[in-house]
Amino acid sequence: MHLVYPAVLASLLFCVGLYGVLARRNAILVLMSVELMLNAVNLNLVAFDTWLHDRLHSGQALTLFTITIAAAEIGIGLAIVLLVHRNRGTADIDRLTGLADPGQPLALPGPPEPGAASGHDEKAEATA
Amino acid sequence: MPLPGSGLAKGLAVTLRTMTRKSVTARYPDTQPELPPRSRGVIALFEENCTVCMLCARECPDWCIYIDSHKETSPPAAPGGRERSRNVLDRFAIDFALCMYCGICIEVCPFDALFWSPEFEYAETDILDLTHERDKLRDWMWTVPAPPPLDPAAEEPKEIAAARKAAEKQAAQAQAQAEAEKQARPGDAEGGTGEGEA
Amino acid sequence: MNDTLHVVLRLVAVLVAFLVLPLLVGQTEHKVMAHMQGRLGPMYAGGFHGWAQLVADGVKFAQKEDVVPADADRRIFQLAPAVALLPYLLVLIVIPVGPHGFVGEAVDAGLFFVLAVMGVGVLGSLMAGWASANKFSLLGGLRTAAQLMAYELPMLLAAASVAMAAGTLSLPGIVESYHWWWTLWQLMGGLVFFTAGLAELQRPPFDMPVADSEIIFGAYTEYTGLRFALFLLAEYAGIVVLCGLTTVLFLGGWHGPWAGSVGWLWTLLKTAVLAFIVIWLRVSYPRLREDQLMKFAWTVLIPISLVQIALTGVVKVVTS
Amino acid sequence: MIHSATHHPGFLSPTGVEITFLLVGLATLGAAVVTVTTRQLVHAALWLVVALGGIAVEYLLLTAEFIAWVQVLIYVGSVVVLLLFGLMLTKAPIGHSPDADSENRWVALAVALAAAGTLVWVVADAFRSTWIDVHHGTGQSATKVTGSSLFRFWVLPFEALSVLLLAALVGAIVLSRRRADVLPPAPDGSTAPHGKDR
Repeated sequence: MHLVYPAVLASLLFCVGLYGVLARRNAILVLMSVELMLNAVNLNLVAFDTWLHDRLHSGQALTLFTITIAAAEIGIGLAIVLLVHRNRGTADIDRLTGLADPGQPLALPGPPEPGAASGHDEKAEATA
Repeated sequence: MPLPGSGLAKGLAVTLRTMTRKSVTARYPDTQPELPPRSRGVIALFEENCTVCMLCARECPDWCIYIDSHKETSPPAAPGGRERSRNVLDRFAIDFALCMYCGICIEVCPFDALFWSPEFEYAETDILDLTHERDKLRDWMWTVPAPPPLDPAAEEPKEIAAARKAAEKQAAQAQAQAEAEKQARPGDAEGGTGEGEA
Repeated sequence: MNDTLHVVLRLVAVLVAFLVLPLLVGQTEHKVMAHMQGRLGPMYAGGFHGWAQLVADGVKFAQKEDVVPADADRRIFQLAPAVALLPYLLVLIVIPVGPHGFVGEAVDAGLFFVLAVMGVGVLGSLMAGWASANKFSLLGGLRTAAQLMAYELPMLLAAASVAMAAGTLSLPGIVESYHWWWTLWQLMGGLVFFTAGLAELQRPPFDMPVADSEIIFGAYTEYTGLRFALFLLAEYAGIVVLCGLTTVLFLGGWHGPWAGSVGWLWTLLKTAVLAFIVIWLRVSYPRLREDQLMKFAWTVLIPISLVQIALTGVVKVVTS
Repeated sequence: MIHSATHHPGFLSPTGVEITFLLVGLATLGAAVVTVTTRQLVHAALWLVVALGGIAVEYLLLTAEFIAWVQVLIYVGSVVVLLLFGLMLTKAPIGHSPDADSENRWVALAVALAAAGTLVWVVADAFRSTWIDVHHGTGQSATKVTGSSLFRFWVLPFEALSVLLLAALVGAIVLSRRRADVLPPAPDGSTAPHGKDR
């Protein structure tokens, strides 16, 4: 097999993930895009491992490490996202500006906050 | 102290034991059920006994008994006497779609016109057909079993006791009369019979 | 050409087993459950003791209207039963039944394949739960996900213990290196594997995701007709797969007297006994509460499986 | 490199494996693109499943069987289930979600396209004449060799990784734990249903 196929596929997947990380607003969608990027790296590792006929299969061992780290990342990432959602009523990263410079709009929890209101709407939709 | 997990094992044992036993399911349409005597299936009407007193219809908790009747007057037995009137039953119906089988109507009937019949297979596809008119109710009467025999050591029913007492009294009187006739004292016998009729 | 025919024949055989064995389990469940409750169970369909009851059920399901709720996510809602069912078919392909390659298709690292694919089946329940636009379905889906996450771990650990003992990940390889005393050695692991598998299949007493007294029927509340039947079929196929896997991993598969000629019979027999136990447990025990379930997984099953792994390692080092 | 030097299969005569790889790769890429562009949150997660499964198939084609099954087990079986769990807990609606895409999507697209162009150009230029011999060795030995190398040459990273996993586990538990004393009385009820999470 031509090495270009897996390599190009991996680069494209990585860029798709990159786009997702930059363009998405929902934190969980961002996490998904990160997964895509990690997978692109894994694909590269496996492809080069096969290409080099590494007797120790270092590429595959590294892939296993990446997968494990991804699992840990998703676990703790989701815990953070859920905590944020619980405290603020939204998982929208553009609104998580509590530590931003003054002058930026602060997202504080409370009924008049638009995030909480939209949270209500979503809930109504989800349970409708 | 019981072993840990012994409760779990006991639960398993119970179900396993039940499985080895004969199941208790009654296979009804294939085999007829063995009903106990005096089972309560449907209410039968012995309409000859009914006097249209309406007690059953009034006591019925869900008003499922319909009774129509009219009065018939018969001429007086002796000229100049009062006319006799009598209730005649026109309609007696029980709506078994409403009936809750409490049996109050049977309990309150003073003239033994209503009975429990063990018949239970009278389901219908149309709910209106569950209103049984008097002919059907009379037909159920044929399925009512005979009353159970009394316990041999039981006290005699009051009616029979009264009737027997009367009969014994009559017999005694008859005997006394016969003895009196033997002694050839006419006149006493007439008075004796007069007393007996009163 | 001959090879292709061979493979096709094997796959057809697996498909037939996939369609027949779950029905057998279902029918057994009808009858065993009934007798354990002092009933007779189905008696009419097919004549003799209602043997065709599930066929009749299938016909009934096929005749029913296929309802999709108006607010549901149509495509996901309709796709979910297939996602729930197909993984079990894939798993059934690689379970070895008898010696000398009596298996649909021997997959190297088959243990991983099996565990991986079985985990996918739960996605079907999740999709169904979310797409139904019903809060009870959603709750059922959430419970399914939580339960899967909690019980996948002890199951994997128990399976890893066997793989350590056998020194291979291939299912036929594990059975071949089996000795009778392994059953005692791996007893804890076997119990953990079986219990965790029951929980992944959402079988009673671990059936909170479909607890009818709390959330109607969980993720399957809105399903009717054939799609509902597919979910049920997936459950019974899951029982077959779980019992077959436990047989292969912990009970020695085809090992038994005259294993050379009737080995496949031994596998089927052991699987059937395990399936009976699954039904037996369902009849005997009440449903656990949701928090009890989580506690059971994290504080009982995982420590036991870790102890089992330690024991396996020690024995392995001592005997080798 | 040695293999590539000895024989040069041309671009224009792809083998069956290559065609399969290409088709699966296209499907994977398509699913990935839908994952990052769809405005329905749960659809994104399900398309992610397709993409990850496609990558698993690619691993199979690259004879990394063990990695493929681990991929399915960890990603499809656990990570996506966790993601779906998170989506359901954050009340993902059915239908389009208003907060899926950010304002700077065009910038992101430009960055991604630039990165893709650069990467593809570099990679294609570098490996233009490199071939993989995929029919080398059997899967059995690959799994075995991976295992032994993992526990012989990669033991220290492996152990470090397990510590990392433990830390992540503890961290996740600590994060999602609710302390009753610091918990504000749920102001709008929207946080109340999450009392028993995880």
